Amino acid sequence: MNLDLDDAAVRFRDEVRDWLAANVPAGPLPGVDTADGDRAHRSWERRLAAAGLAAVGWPVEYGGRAAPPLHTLLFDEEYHAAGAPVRIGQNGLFLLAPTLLAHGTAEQCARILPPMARAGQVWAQAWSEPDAGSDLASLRSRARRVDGGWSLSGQKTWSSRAVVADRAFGLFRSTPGQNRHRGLTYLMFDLRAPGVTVRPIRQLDGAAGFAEIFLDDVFVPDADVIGEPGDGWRVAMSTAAHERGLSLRGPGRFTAAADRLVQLWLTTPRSRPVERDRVAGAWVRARAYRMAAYASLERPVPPSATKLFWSELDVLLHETALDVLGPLAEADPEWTAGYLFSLAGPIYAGTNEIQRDTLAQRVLGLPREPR
Amino acid sequence: MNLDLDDAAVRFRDEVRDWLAANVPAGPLPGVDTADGDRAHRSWERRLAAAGLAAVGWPVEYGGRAAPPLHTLLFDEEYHAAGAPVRIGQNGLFLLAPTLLAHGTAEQCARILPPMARAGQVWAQAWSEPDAGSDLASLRSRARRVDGGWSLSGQKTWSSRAVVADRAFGLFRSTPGQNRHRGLTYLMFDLRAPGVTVRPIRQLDGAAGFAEIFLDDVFVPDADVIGEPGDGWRVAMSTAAHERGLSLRGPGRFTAAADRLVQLWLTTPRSRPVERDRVAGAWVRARAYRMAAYASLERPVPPSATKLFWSELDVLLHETALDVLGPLAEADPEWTAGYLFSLAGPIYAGTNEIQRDTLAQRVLGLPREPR
Amino acid sequence: MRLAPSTEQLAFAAALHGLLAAADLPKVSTAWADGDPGAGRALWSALAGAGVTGLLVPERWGGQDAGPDDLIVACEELGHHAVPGPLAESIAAVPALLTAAATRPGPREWLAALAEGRLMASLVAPPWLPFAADGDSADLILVADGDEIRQGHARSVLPSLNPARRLSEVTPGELIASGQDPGRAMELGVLACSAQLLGAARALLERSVDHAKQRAQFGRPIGAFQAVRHQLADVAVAIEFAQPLLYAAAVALKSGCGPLDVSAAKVACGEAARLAARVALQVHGAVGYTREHGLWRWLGLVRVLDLAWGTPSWHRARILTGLAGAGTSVPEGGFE
Amino acid sequence: MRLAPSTEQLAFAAALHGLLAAADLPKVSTAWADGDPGAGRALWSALAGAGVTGLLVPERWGGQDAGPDDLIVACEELGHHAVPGPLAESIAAVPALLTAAATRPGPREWLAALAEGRLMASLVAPPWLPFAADGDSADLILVADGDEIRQGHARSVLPSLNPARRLSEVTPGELIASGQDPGRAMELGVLACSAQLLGAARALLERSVDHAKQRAQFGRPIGAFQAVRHQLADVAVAIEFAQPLLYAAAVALKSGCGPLDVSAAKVACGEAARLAARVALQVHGAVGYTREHGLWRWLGLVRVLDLAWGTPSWHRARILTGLAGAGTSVPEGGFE
Repeated sequence: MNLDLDDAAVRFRDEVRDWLAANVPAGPLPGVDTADGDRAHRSWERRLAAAGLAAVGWPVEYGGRAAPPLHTLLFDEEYHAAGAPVRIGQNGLFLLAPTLLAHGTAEQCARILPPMARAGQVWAQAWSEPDAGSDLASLRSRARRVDGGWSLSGQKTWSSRAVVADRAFGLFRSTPGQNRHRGLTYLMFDLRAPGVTVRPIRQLDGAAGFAEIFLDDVFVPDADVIGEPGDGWRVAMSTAAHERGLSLRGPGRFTAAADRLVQLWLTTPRSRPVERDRVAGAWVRARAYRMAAYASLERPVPPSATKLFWSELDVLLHETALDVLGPLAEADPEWTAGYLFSLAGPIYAGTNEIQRDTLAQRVLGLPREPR
Repeated sequence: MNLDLDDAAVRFRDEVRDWLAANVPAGPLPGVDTADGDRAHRSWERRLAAAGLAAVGWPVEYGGRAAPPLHTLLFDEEYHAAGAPVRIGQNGLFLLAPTLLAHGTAEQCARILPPMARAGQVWAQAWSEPDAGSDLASLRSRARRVDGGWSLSGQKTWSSRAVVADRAFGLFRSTPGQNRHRGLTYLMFDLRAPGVTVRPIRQLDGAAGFAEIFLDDVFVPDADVIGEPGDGWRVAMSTAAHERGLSLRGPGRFTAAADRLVQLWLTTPRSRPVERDRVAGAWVRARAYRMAAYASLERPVPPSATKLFWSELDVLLHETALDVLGPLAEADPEWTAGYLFSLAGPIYAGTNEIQRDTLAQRVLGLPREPR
Repeated sequence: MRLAPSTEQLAFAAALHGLLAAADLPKVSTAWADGDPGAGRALWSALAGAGVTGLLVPERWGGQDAGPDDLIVACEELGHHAVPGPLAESIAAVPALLTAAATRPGPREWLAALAEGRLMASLVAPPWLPFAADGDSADLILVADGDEIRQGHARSVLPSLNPARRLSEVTPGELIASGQDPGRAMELGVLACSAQLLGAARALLERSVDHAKQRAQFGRPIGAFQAVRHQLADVAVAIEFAQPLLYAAAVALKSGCGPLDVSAAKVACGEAARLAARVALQVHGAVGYTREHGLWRWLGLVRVLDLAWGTPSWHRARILTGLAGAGTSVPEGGFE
Repeated sequence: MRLAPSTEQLAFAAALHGLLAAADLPKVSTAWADGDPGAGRALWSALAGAGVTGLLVPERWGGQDAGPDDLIVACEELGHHAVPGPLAESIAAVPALLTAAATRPGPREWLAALAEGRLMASLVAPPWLPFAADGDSADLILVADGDEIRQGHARSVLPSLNPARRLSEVTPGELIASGQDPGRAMELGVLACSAQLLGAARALLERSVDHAKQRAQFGRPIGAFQAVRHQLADVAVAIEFAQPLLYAAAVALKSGCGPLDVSAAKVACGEAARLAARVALQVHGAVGYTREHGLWRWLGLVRVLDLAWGTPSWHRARILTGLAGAGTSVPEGGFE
């Protein structure tokens, strides 16, 4: 057991730290789901890409550095510690890209990843449907075979970033007779194509963070199928593992928030000892998540456990911060925004109830519940 | 809304308080599951009965005072506040007696209740079986029709007080063909009758608090069936409501423990603010349980909610006390004994998992889980 | 010995429920959140007609001169329907403060206007209430600081975590009264706030149960899954055992004492409401996270009211101080 | 960068597991609880043969001179099998204390005897360790108070919440060393205790999962019910994320620093173990509450070790003191 960084890792971390110190905007950018914010965030991504920092773990030919996973982890920590902007391209970078690198063709990777890294294309997810939430396998949106490709019809919902995104990826039922996990195909489609309607949905905080997508005979060429037609569930589950796991939620977000929470507690005039316990507890958990990330470089952590842990940690961090702030909390824009965002964590990317079932079955080997 | 006691209630409370102050033994009695303890506790019950305090709510002819439910509540509070001995007759007093008063014949009440009040007879429960715990309706012990009565065979387990008790009550399958809730009969039997073997089971704390009961052709006269043969489930469920509800666990036990916890916390040299939150929280819950008991005189509280609340409260009270005591906790006999006892609360009288299902279905009207 | 509402109180609650159920609260709240208090003020007038706004106003100024027990019956309904506005302020604390200062004409006029529903009042009372809730639409803002009551003047509007609540920073102005102990008025505010929280908890549970019965996944209503039904059962238990504390606090305040019971009620009602809110969102899933669905009206209300009128931490400290007996104070932080 | 055991460490753990699985621990523990330490002492000799008792003893006195990383590998297995005895004392803290005092012949002899398994040692270190665990069967009791180490003499035996643990009150005697900072020795004790807790948590989870697969009610294994499986999932998550903190603490101690990481490990391993114990009992039901079933061996161990070697509260305070930076101390009670 040895935590020392090798020289290459130290050099990389220092490079990232210096670059961020020199480049992170002083104030917050406009909201990512507004037109101004869209421009500002894409521009920020281009600067990251120009510095070779958009996706350091990717192969060099797609805009990465072929850096080892440790460097991705170090980048994540430095990025959040520096308070750098939210990644507008995160759905593509952290969810679609790993799927493409695992299941996509070389042509797809070469065509899609470089513009993704420069935020020339921003991606949305298109998984859930009105009647297929926790029970994703009951989805009904269809992909019908047509000349040279597929025609998509149906309705997707809770699609984050769909309001500003250029393209989307998701699962569609391509073999009408087949049920549940069978006969699904993983496809990418253009959100500006004819037949696509995007309806923004206002969230608790008033922002339009997600949307419904209505698809009416939307053409998708064969080149935009990932993996084999009909094999979509298996392909998608590898994305799901990324979504639940460390790719989407690196430890940096939580360690940075835990450090802010400790500072808040230390500097609150009448520090509340009742919250002391929870402040220390939240810090310990954020540290645990960080150490688990390092440990996962050698021994993978089950994605269901990761999802449960980070989502509950995020709620704990923000609930505790509000309690430390007391009656001043409601007027604190930063912590309240983080709080509202944290509340979504136990719901999206597979509810925590589903994660517990998955963990019980796959990790603990407990019998499946009769359904 | 009005909490003032009427004159009769005040007089009664004062009588109980004075009597207890003059009569409660100075030191603790020997353990109730030992021979010495058995004698001492039965002797204490006789003194209570002589003072007319064994069961104040019962009809006068059976040894009670026909006092209103409020008086039973006041007695319970005074009893625990005075630190009086555990009631060796509690299974009979709080579980069997309400069933007899509701479903028994006058002959049964007249024959059974007076000796119960004087602890001339101590009762054990005989519900669970090795394969029928949470799923009580799957019980298999049989009652076979014989001349003038029934013959019992089978095995009961987790029978508290069975080691020292004289008699027991429980459910037996009297119609072999019928399944689950049907064809069960509620019977009382003599633990010293031929064919009965009682095997003590050592608990966590080393004491033999419960036992297995093996029944091999044990004769029970018709006079000892409660309610109609075959109608046992319905009769038993009224006992279950008592067991889960306020009859078995009056608020006195918890308010007394909460007061002791607050005193412990106040007098611990280095009072721990982290525990402050939980100490206050536990006190609030004990108070809530007390107020709910008063409120229940006008509006019944669902027994499942009551069971969930008192069992979790008892664990909270004792876990908190151990944490306040810190490294001294393990050598504190009183709090550790209470702690171990509290851990059984979420298990017996229907596990808390079963209670949540019951509450969801009966109180909230949620659909039953497919079984 | 009574710890339950009387027949008259049950009828009052039912009437109020009818009024509020017919009032299109989602629309009222959305407009209120967008800075348009018109519909909310109309509802305020209707509540005055039902006798709500004048509950604590003495009869000679047109009020009901009612007790804390009537107050919680009303406030539980208001919380149940997530009525926006500075309710614990206008209905509970401010009338009590003004009544104590009613030797002067101003307070008397305000009391009459409160009872008639012409006036809606807010309150600043540091450190409990650092901002005036809905100070931009309130006709009167009081500032209670120590034993002085002043009139306050709203400055900027701050956004709140609760979208249907608009906070104002306030500059203290003219002296209204001094030498008055605001204690009882503040206890009444805490009580009203606790009742709102309990009512909100109940509404959140009801909506969640309805959703769990209707929403199907994996071929059955999600309420058939233990993962869902057990969370809802825990909420029901928390509500079941918070309610008697609320009633006991009202009884205690009625007989002129009761800080211990008021604090216990605030802690328990806040806990029940926070649990109900977390579970409601989890049971609803993404749909509960939208503005289109009505859940947001209770979610923000609960999180904010739990920290207002004394944080749970403050109330716990007060309980232990009370239990420690004369001469011992348990500071918010415990002993060191 | 490594936060996982090496191949050698995995082999060491496997060997230890084999030894303990063959040792009939239920019998050893029952006898130990009844005051008959014979079988426990025989096991102690076997552990010496496996190199456990001399892990922290310098090589020149017959030990392994191993590091904190080897220590946690061993102690996790000991906790996994609920081995009775003063383990964190004998294996971690006492050898470190004696090594610092090894300029004198007594401590050197004790070190050699520890490594050979001839000696089992206990420790009193107020306020963390007010009693000597298993002081009646220990051959040596040290008392660490401030910068003085004395030999201690056992007085009466007190019952413990953990039946397989016999506490002695101790009278301090001869001075063994003074002017030594016991800090590092105590950190090693905390680390060993944390590893025991994590091992115990893992064992409790494994046994509970097995039980949930085998025990049937309502016509199916109880592990098919969400009410059961979700509790077990939460235990698995707690263990999964406590383990990296334990490893990180060992790494930090190895490089000579690490109070923050040691405290984090103690808090997290204790939380995981307490949760595992509560869930294990609930999943087992009444059978887990009996002495006949083996669960009692872990239940008592966990509850007691969580409060030993610094309470969770103490460790949390130390973490915040460390984070507050130079010159600021966060007392156990927070600021007032």
